[in-house]
Formats: sequence, C-alpha cells, structure tokens
Amino acid sequence: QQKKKLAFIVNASSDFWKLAEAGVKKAQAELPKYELQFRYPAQGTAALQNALMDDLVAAGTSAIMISSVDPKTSVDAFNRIAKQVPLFTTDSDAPTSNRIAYLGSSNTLAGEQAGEVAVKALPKGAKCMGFVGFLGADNAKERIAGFRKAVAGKGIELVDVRGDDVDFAKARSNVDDVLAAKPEINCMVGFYSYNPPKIYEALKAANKVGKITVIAFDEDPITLGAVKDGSFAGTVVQQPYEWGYQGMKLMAAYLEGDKSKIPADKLIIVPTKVIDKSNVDAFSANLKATLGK
Amino acid sequence: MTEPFLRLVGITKSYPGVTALDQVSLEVSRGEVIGLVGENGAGKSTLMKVLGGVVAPSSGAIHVDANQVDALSVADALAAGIAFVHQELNLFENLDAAANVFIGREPLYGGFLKLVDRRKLHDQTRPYLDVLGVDFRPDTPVSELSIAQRQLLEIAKALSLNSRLVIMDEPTSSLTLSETDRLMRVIADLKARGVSVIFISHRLNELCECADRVVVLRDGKNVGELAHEQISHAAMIRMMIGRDLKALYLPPASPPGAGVLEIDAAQTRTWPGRPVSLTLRRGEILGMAGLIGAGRTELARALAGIDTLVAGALTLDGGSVRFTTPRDAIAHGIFLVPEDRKQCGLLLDDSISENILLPNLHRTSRGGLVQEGEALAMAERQKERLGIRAASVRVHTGTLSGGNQQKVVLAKWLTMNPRVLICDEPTRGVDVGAKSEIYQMLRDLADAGVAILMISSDMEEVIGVSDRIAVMHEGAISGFLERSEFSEHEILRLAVGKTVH
Amino acid sequence: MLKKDIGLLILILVVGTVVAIINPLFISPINIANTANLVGLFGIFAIGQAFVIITGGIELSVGSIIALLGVLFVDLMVNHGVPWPVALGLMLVLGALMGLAHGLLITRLKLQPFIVTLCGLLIYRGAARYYTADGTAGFAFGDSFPTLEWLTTGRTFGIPHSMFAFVVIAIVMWVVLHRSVFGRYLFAVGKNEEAARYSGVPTNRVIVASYVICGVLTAISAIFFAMYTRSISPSSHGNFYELYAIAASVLGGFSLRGGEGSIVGVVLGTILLQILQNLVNLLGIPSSLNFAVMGSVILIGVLADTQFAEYRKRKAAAKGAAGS
Amino acid sequence: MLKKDIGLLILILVVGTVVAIINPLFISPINIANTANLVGLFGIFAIGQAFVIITGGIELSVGSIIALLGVLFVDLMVNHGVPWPVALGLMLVLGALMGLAHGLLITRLKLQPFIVTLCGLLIYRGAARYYTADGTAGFAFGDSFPTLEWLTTGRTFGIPHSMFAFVVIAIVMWVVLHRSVFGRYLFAVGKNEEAARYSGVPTNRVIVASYVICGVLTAISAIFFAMYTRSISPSSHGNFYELYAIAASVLGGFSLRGGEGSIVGVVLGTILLQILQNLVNLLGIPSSLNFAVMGSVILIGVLADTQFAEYRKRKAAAKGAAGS
Ligand SMILES: Nc1ncnc2c1ncn2[C@@H]1O[C@H](COP(=O)(O)OP(=O)(O)OP(=O)(O)O)[C@@H](O)[C@H]1O
Ligand SMILES: Nc1ncnc2c1ncn2[C@@H]1O[C@H](COP(=O)(O)OP(=O)(O)OP(=O)(O)O)[C@@H](O)[C@H]1O
Ligand SMILES: [Mg+2]
Ligand SMILES: [Mg+2]
Repeated sequence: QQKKKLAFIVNASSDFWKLAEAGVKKAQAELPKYELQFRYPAQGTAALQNALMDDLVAAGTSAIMISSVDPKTSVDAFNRIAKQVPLFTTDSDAPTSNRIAYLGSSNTLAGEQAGEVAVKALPKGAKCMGFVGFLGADNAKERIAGFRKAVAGKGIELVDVRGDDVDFAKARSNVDDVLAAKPEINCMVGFYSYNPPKIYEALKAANKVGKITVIAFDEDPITLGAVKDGSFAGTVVQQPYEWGYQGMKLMAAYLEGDKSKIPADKLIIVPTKVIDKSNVDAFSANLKATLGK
Repeated sequence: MTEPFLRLVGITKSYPGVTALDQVSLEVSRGEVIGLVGENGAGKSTLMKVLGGVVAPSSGAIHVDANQVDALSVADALAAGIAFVHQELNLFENLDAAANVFIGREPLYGGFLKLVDRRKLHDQTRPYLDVLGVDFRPDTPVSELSIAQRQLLEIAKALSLNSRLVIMDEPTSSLTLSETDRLMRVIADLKARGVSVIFISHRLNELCECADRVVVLRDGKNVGELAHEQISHAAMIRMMIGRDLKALYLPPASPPGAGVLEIDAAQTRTWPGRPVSLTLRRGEILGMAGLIGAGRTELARALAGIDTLVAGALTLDGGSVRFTTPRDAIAHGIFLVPEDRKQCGLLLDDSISENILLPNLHRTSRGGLVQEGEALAMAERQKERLGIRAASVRVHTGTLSGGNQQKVVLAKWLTMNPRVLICDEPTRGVDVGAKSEIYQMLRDLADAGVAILMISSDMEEVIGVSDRIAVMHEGAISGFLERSEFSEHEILRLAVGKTVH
Repeated sequence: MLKKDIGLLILILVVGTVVAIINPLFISPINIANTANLVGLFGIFAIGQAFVIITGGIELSVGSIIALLGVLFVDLMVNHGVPWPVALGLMLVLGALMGLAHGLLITRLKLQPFIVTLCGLLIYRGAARYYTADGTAGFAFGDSFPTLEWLTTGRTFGIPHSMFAFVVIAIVMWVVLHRSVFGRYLFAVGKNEEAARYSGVPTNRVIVASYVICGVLTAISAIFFAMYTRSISPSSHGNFYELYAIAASVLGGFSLRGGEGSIVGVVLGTILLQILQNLVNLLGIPSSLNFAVMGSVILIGVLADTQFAEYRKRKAAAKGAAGS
Repeated sequence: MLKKDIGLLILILVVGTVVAIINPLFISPINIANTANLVGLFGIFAIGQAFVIITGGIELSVGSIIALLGVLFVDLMVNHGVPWPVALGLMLVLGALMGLAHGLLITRLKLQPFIVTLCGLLIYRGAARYYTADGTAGFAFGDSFPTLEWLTTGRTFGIPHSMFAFVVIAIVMWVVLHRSVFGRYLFAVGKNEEAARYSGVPTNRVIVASYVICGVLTAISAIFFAMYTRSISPSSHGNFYELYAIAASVLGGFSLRGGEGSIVGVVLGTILLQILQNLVNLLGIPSSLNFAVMGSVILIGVLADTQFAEYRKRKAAAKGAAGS
C-alpha cells in the first residue's frame, strides 16, 4: 500500500525555512506511514505556488500546508484546492478561505514586539529607517504596521522603509545609501531575515557599529552574533521549526479523523519571542541542536 | 524617335566628402536601349538609384511624363513604370523564387484577409523564368541558388513588373556567355514591345551588341554620348578614361616554371566522383572557364581550405599538404579572392584600411598590439597602388562602388606574398581601366613567381589574359587549351562536356 | 510542418513518455488539463513575441505588460466598478498602444528594439508597482464575475478555455504568418529590411504592426493570467516571462536575427517548456533542481536536433554522391 | 572617444548635476565611494558581456554564474577550510571553463548563443540552489579573512578596491579590444564572420576566447559580490544581472548584431545605470518607482542622443552640399 503524501509548501527559498524543514524531518521520523514533502517554488509568485499545488494534487498528495506569497487574493485558488484535499495555511493566513486552519505566528504581534524593543533601547526617541524585501507583501505590511503601532507616541519615528526585492546586493546598497544620504537616522530595522546582516555589514564598513541602534527580525547567524556582542538591540524570532513539526503532525492527525486539535477560531498561534543579549546564548544553543549542526 | 517620357535634369547628389553626381541629365524615350558606361565610382548606380526612387538627389529635377518632381519614392518609381535590377543583389533567402519575383505584388484571395494565392503566384512566375532559360523552379528556395542564378532571378523580377523602363545595373556580371546571349534576346524583345532599357555593364561588347546609344559618365558628370553607329569598344574607352588602353594580353616574362600546387584527383562535396587533377605552375596564369554551376567555385573553396576535399591529395612545392581551415591555406601562401565579395570578401561596415589589413595584422603588430601608424601607411600604399577611389582609407567599404570594392578585396592579398593566388571572378563589376590594371597586377605577380588560377565567366577575359585554359564541366576538367588553341568555340565545346580530339 | 518542428515534436514525445512511465499520473486527465491551461496562458504571448522576433526585433517588456495590465484590469473592476467587458476592451487597447509606441520609437526614431523594450520593461513594472504602492491587486473574497470567470478559467469537456483561446489564436496567427501577404512581408523585412523597402514593402508599417500584434496578444494573456492568479503582486508577477517567450520561440526554430520561424514551432516550444515545469513537480524532483532540469533537457534536445540534422545532411550528400 | 560616448557622458553629467542640486549629499565622498564600489562590481562583468556582444553573441548566464560561483567560493572557504587563494583560483578556472563550454557548444556544435547561455542560466542557477538545498551560503558571525576582505571590500584613500580592480580591468581590456590584433579580430568576426574566416581569422578561436574572457571576468565579479553581500541566497543572487550587463553595453553603443562598441561606452553605461539606482535612494523616491525612473531616464537619454546625432548629420550634409 502506498504511503500517503503530505506537502509543506513555502513562499521562497531562504535559510529561514531550513528550520521548518528540520521540523518536518523530525515529524517524518514519527510518522512512518506518511511521505512528507518539503517544497520550494521555482520563484516566489502566487501563480507558481498555485500551479505547484495543482501539480501536487494531481500527483496524489493527501494534504497540503502552504505559506502563501499572497494569501488574501489566493482565496479562490485555496478554495479550489481545499475542495480536493485538506488545506492548511502557515506563516501568513487567508482567514476567508476554506482552509482547515492556520498554524504560525502573528506578524502584527511580532512587529509590536520589535517596536517594544526599540522603545526600550531608545528612551530619548529616534528616527528609524526600515529595510525589507517586498514592501507590498502581507508579512512586511503587518510587521511594519505592528512596529509603528508600538512606537507611536514614544518619540520614535519610522521615517521610511526601503524595498530590495530580495536582491542581497541591493539590500546592502540600500543601507549604504541611507548612511550616506540621511545622517539624521540613528535607528534601523531589518524586517526580513537577511536585512539585519546587511545592516550589520554596512555599519561595519562605515565604522558605525554601535552608533546606530538596530532592531532585527529572525535568527540569521550574523543577527544572533550581533545581538550577542551588543551591536543589535534585539531580534524577534518566530518558531518555524514548530510550524514544520506541529504542522505535519496536525495534518496526519486530521487525515486520521482526529479534529480535536483544530480550535474553534481555526488559529493555532505559535508565539514569537524577543531575543536579546540576555537569552541569546540559550537560543543559539537550542537552534544548533535543532539543526543538528 | 518619340518624345522622351522621362527626363532627368541637372541631377546632383553629394555624400559627405564625395560628389557622386554633378549636374547629370538624361532622357529616356520609348523603346530605346541606352547603354550607360563609366569607370567604377563614376556615378552610374547612383543615377539609377535616383531614377528608382532609392536615393533622393541633392538638387535637380525629374520629369515623368508631364509632371515634375524633386525626388521619387520607390512607390512613385514603380507607379511610373520603372523596374530596377539592382547591382547588389536584393533577394530574400528565406523565401522561394516566386515569392521574390512578386514581393509586394502578390496575387491575392480571401478578401480582406489578403491571403497569398500561391498556385497563381507560381504560375505567373514560370514564364519569366522560362524566357531566361533558368534551371530552377518557382518554388526553389533562394538560399539554394548560386550567385548567377540569383542574378537571373533579379532580372525575372524586373521583367515581371511589365514596366515601360527596365534599369539593369550590371545584370551580367556573373553570367556566362550563354545566359548573356539569352538576355540580349530578351532585351531585343523588350525593345520590340516598346519597353525602354537602361543597361549598365563593364563588358563593353554587350553594349556594342544591344545599345541604341551609349551615355558616358565620368566623375559624376556627363562627358558625352555615342550614337548607335559611333559605338565601339575603343570609342567608349576613350570617353570613359580619356585615353587608350593597352592590349589585354600581357605575355609572360619567361616560360612557366615548375609546378607549385599539384592537385591530384581532388573531389568536392558537390561533385563527388568527379575527380580533378591539375597543376598550377610558377609564373603562369591558368584561366578556368565553364558554365554556371560547373563546380569551379567549389574547387576554389576546397583548395583554399574553406571546404574540405572529399578525396584527393594536394602537393605544394613537393610536400603533401592538407587544409582544414582557410588559415592553414593562407599560412601556406595559398590565397583566395572569393566570388561573393559582399558575403565573403569584405567587412562592409568597416573601413578600407581594416579590410586591407585583416589577413595581415600580425605583420603590422608588435607583441600582439597593432601599430596604428604602420598599418595605416600600409593601407594607404595599397590604396595608391591599386588606384582605389575613396576620400581616405577610413571610408567604409560599403559606400564604395562595386569596382572599388573588388579592388579592396584584391588589395588584401597583395600586401602579403602569395605562392598561389586563386581568383574567383576577379573583375566582376570592375571597369575596363581597372580591369587592365588588375590584369597587369596578376601578370606582375606571375612574373614574380606566383602561380595564378583565374576563374572567370567572362569569355573575353579568359581568352585575353590566360596563358593556358582549363575548362570544367560538371565538376571535372573536360580539357586544357594552350594559347594557340584559344577560341570561344573551343571553350564552349569543352564547357558543355564534349572532349578535345 | 518543417523538419525542425518534427525534431521538437519527437523531443516532446520522448520526454512525455519517459515521465509518464515514471509517474502515470502525468497523463491523468486532470494533470493534462492543468498543463494545457498553462500552455494556453504562456503560449498566447509567446506567439506575440514570435511575431516581433521574426522581424529581427525583440520585445523584452512582455512580463511587465502582463503585470501592469493585470493590475489595472483587476483594479478597474474591483475598485472602480468598471464593467468587465469595458475593462477588457480597455486592456486590449492599452496593449495595442504600448505595442504602437514601441513600434514607432523603433521605426520613426530609429532606436534599437532592445533598448526601447528594455525601457518598457522597467517603466511598466515601475508603473505597476507605483500604482498599487507595491501592494497586491486582487479580488476580495466573494468578488465574482461569473461570465468573465467562465470565459477565462472555465472548462468545457474538461478542456480549459485558455487552451481554446490559444488554439484559436494559433490558427489565426498561422494563417496570418504563413498564408497572408502580411506574413510574407514579415519574413521579408526580417531577412533584409533594405531590400524589402526597395521592393515596395511598407517596412515601417509592417514592423509597427508586429509590435502591435505582440502588444494585443500580451494583453489577452495578461487578462488570462490575472484571472488565473486572481491576485497580482506587481513586483514579481510576470517576471522573466519575456525570457520564457523568447526561449519558446528560439526553441521553436526562430532566429533572433529575424526572418525564420513558424507558428507550429513556437507552439511546440511552449508545450515543451510547460512539460518541463510540470515534470519537476510531478516526479518530486527537488524544486531547487527545477531550473537545472529545464536547462539540461533543452540543451540535450537542441543538441540532439542539430546533430541529427547534420547526420541527415551528411547522409543526403553521400546518397547524392552514390547517385551521380 | 567616440561621438556616442560623449553623448552618454553628457547625459551622465546632466543627471548627476540635477541630482546634486536637489541633494548635495550625492557628491559627498562617502556616497561617491559607495557608488564607485557598485560601478566596480557591476562594471567588471559588464565588460565581459561586452566582449561577447561584440562578436554578435550574447551571454545570458552571467547572473547565474555569479550565484553559483559565489556559493561555491563561500562554501569552500567556510565549510571546507580551503585557503582563499586556492578557492579564488578555482573560481577563475571554473569561470573560464564555463565560458569555454559555451564557446565550444556555439562554434563546434553550431548552437545559437541565446539557447546555449539560456541553458547555462537555468542549469547554473539550478546547480547553485541544489548545492545549498535552497538555503543561503554565507559567512558565520565573526568569520574573517582579513587579506581577502581588504582586497575585495577594503578602501585605499577612500577609494573602494573593487573600483581599482575595475579600472585596471577596463584599461587592460581597452588595450585588448582597441589596440590588439585579437581586438581587431573580435570586431571583424562581429561584422562579418564569413569574410573574417576567408581572411584567415581563426573565427572559432576568437569566439571561444570572447566567452572565456566573459567567464573569467564574471568569476572575478562573483567573488567581489560574494564578499560584498557576505551571504548568498542562490535563488535570487544575481537575478537579472545579465539584462543589466546587456543594457550597460547597449547603452554604451554596442549593437546586438555585433561588430560595434567601445570599452569607454560600456564603462559609461555602467556608471549611468548605477547613478540611476543611487538617485532613487538619495532623493527618497519610493523604491517602487526605482524601475520607472531608470527606464525613463534611459529612454530620454537615448532619444536625446539619437535626435542630436540626426541633427548633427543633417547639418554636416547641408555643409557638404554647400561646400561642393
Ligand atoms: N551611401 C553612400 N555614401 C557615401 N558615398 C557613396 C554612397 N553611395 C555611393 N557613394 C559614392 O558615390 C560614388 C558613385 O558611386 P556609384 O555606385 O554610383 O558608382 P558606379 O558608377 O555605379 O560604379 P561601379 O561601376 O563600380 O558600380 C562613389 O564614389 C561612391 O563611393
Ligand atoms: N549556396 C549554395 N547553396 C546550395 N547550392 C549552391 C550554392 N551555391 C552554389 N550552389 C550549387 O553548387 C553548384 C556549383 O556551383 P558553383 O558556384 O561552384 O559553380 P561555378 O562553376 O563556380 O559557376 P559559377 O561561379 O559561374 O556559378 C551549382 O549547381 C549551384 O547551384
Ligand atoms: Mg554601380
Ligand atoms: Mg562560381
């Protein structure tokens, strides 16, 4: 008898998802009756993700969990898939679709946590510049909105957010340009996982490490290193490992008829955490163990 | 004679640095055949391009019937009944013969869809091909035609326009005698039907044969006109270049020496199973005649390393050689002046000096770097030596007249020291004056010990210049003729495959 | 059908057979319908591209036009309440105008096609991103345009309507390219523009027309894409599609020098590219290898094709030799 | 310096002046150094591309090569402890080999450059993604290669070393293209390959050499980029860089038909493109408009240039007529 296939589809390739993949691997060890797949799309577009889902369904996949590039407007595609197999969302949600449940963190809450880090680190107020991959993407918008909400009225202003379309060279030169053109900026926020390292490198090249307060997202090794030596004020991390692990277990249980794990509001929130100098060592050690490095 | 229907008055055309036409006037009446002659670069093609609407004159007036205009467009010219066989071929290699003949005038069906009626197209094309006696069909892709065949196709295209004036700018430059004869009959037929013809050629015999009057241009000016009874070789030459020419044949300084290149049972890809054996001798000009498609060009290409020989052996000065690239052949001193100068001979978008120096760059370079001054001086010397008419060696070869382009191709090789020089139609489109200079050059080279193979479709040239003639027929040599045996008749007999007895 | 096309067809059949043997779901009706849908979507603008390439031009702004028109189309209907037939008509007109602008810049002002359409690529994408402020344009949940949806994403007898549109367009364009006078002129202009002008072909108008055709077909594609994805992120929607269209044409036997190619070729080229995308997903090949598989199959296919053509030529020559 | 180059230089000066007036920080040493660094990074592989374009070819795999070699370079040093000079040498060799492979496929097997390098684009990117299993290759925190870092990202008198490298490469390549026999051969092959072959130019070798040069220069760029970004996400690193390089060349007066162009031109083209990128950030233009600004300036610049050239030509012709 053929094993049932479960698929975890991500929105783009990045190290962030390596953690989720590790979670999936762990789940695989515990779910011998299933074949778990972890899929990256060729490019991060909704069209390719939808085509990928169609192909997976055609290839006999039994349940799908997806981190959609653009969940709001993929509702119809989701519904089409949901008609054929159980569909779950992760990372970013499409609450109006017929997905079974959402499992992941809240980007707005994460943004707020980052804002609180900024408020704590900059009691005298500041002018901040943000950096992000896709300005229009939901997770970016929610994080930015959360950040703005948390710093409102605290003398901290997020002057502008520069997009780089996930081109690392552009991400770096954006920081360089801001350092050259806006001497009044004394705080920077890296919204996507690769932005903080680029900020760090640009600051290092300009000899401004420590002179500009940096608030980061995610757990890039450079980010953690910078948090550890005090160059960064802190970073807000999600727990993608849990998404991968819990997500797969959830889908397997659902297929076996166990619907008890689905809450009424269909939202399974894995909380985000603030990592600063105080807890960074423990976090790093845990991370290493997870990735098996 | 009737009133002229077309008059060019005081036409001037200047390009940066050159005045191609200077106050030229010309009248064309119904049913007359006008010969237009002049040296290379005299402005013949430019004048015709003005008529054909391709070039707008800088000043002057054009009268068509009762109307006067400053310039014609291509559409105007077509509407005025002017058909044009361009000197440089303008065919579409990706279409078939019929499509080329009727491009822009396809028979249609399907109403607004404007679909091409291909059957009708082919039917309409066939008579024009028949009248020229070509050996290809309306649906033959042009990419498969040889240069001569393409030239015939251009003529068919002009005929199909049913116009009242047909301009033929050097239509015979790659034709052999038999096609030329047929073309003469076609011209006579056009004339009989009241169609006028302007005929440009550097083969003056043809003009003696068909022209009612001959107009002569020199340096972009009218220098005179010969009425029918005045037309003669000598008269035309005198008017064109202002002096008489030496005799065509220049005897060698010494009898031919030892064999330089021996070709033993060589077979080409087009004519496998038809081996060619031949010896090129030091100090001798070996003429090579044959009909279109006899395989002369193929042989020349194989000797120069452009195509590989299917079988056979080459011996150069006693040593066996094998060429896989033109570079090999050139390194051994075997040079080819190719037949198709536009495709294979020249970088049209580059200057005269670059073209002349290309095969020879290493001689004017040190440590891999080109010595500009030396290179330019060398190009300048070649320009002087061959009398290339151009404002400077920096002029792009694409703007030169046909004859001058040919001289540039020759100049390329004459800067180096050939052992064997293979010339495929060396004087195609070259004026009589330059021709005699080229013949002089070939003779000088031969006297200096070079072995020369001169492929030519110009009967006058083969007979006039060669020391010995080889005639090819269907890929093989059908016979050799010594100087005492030269005659048009003999050559033709061999060319159609009869052997000497 | 040209020899080249047959080579490509064989390649498609070989690849298809191999994939079907490994995973029979490849030829399941649902998978075939999915693939057919994508072939339709991509094929329509690939044909447009082919018309430009045949004149020796190139149209790099295809992907950006798909993004910009997609954004405008959705926005007009969703946020401005424009009835869909009006919006659709407007998009076609816009596509035509963009093509017209490119054509005029190239013929009248003698700019290089590469430059003109590269600027198009940048400007249209920038405009699309600015229009939505880098956000996503899309239908809200429940937004419904039943007729439009049926027309664009519906299926009849299981065949997606995009495929129908593609087939109709391919047939019409086949007639235009291979049977009409205009098609002749396209080939003539592509091979030798100068000579075409001497022969009385209205070369400028022909070139402009080719860009307009490309613009209109791209606009049609843009609408199909918008309805298929139902949301358009203007920074990534349609990225690289120009390369995709050019690749389909070149695979299908078009030369970037112009004057060569056939509609059958570009159709087959599109099919091959889609099958390659599909097989990666179907065979569970790591998606990181997606590109590598696509590249390798194309390279091997083209290599096999040219080597086979060489062989045929040599055999023909040998035969000729024996016969004479 | 050609007339074309002067037109481009004027455009650069005009754009630069306007930006400097709006925001004087544009000409602050730090901003100039930043821009110079990027000009260096992008200019090196743009020159490589120019060599291929001049032969009438095209190299689409530039971006993918930058990704693949970047990944390998970082991985070899970081995870396999290969000394950096060895890794660097290896990358140059790999770049040369890729160029060699492209050149041989094009000349020996007579494949179209577009197809060969498109397959390269796909295969190399696929390989890079597979190699890291779609992860990111990068230096760990505190990883330090002082000499290498000084060489690639260091500055001397405030001038970034990538700029030094670029200037040296540009001068060497200027000599090669405009003064050497090989350069003449490149132009000749681009203008008329057939005629060049008849003249004894080793056309195949010249073409292969142009791809090898492009490969090596791209490899050098790849190393500079890797050291600049310090982490490489193989799915996006270097995306679109091939278009960028082609645009710089074409802006700089190269024709995609081959046989035309100058090193000064491609250098100026690169500078213009970088200034356009920089001004968006400096003037605080929304990043969504980045592309649109770039496209518009290029279009206006090229238009102004051709119109001015037309005008000059007409004036010269009028003078010639009057003089005769
Ligand atoms: N487009 C052009 N630009 C510059 N000069 C030109 C151009 N076309 C022709 N010329 C020049 O005009 C002059 C006349 O050329 P034309 O082609 O009319 O000569 P021709 O009499 O036909 O010569 P041939 O017998 O060699 O064909 C030549 O000096 C030529 O270099
Ligand atoms: N490009 C080509 N493609 C296909 N066939 C060709 C091509 N060029 C020539 N041929 C054919 O090759 C044969 C030999 O032509 P070739 O040019 O060698 O003849 P030739 O003796 O040099 O005569 P001429 O030069 O007067 O045409 C002819 O049958 C011709 O039709
Ligand atoms: Mg002429
Ligand atoms: Mg011949």
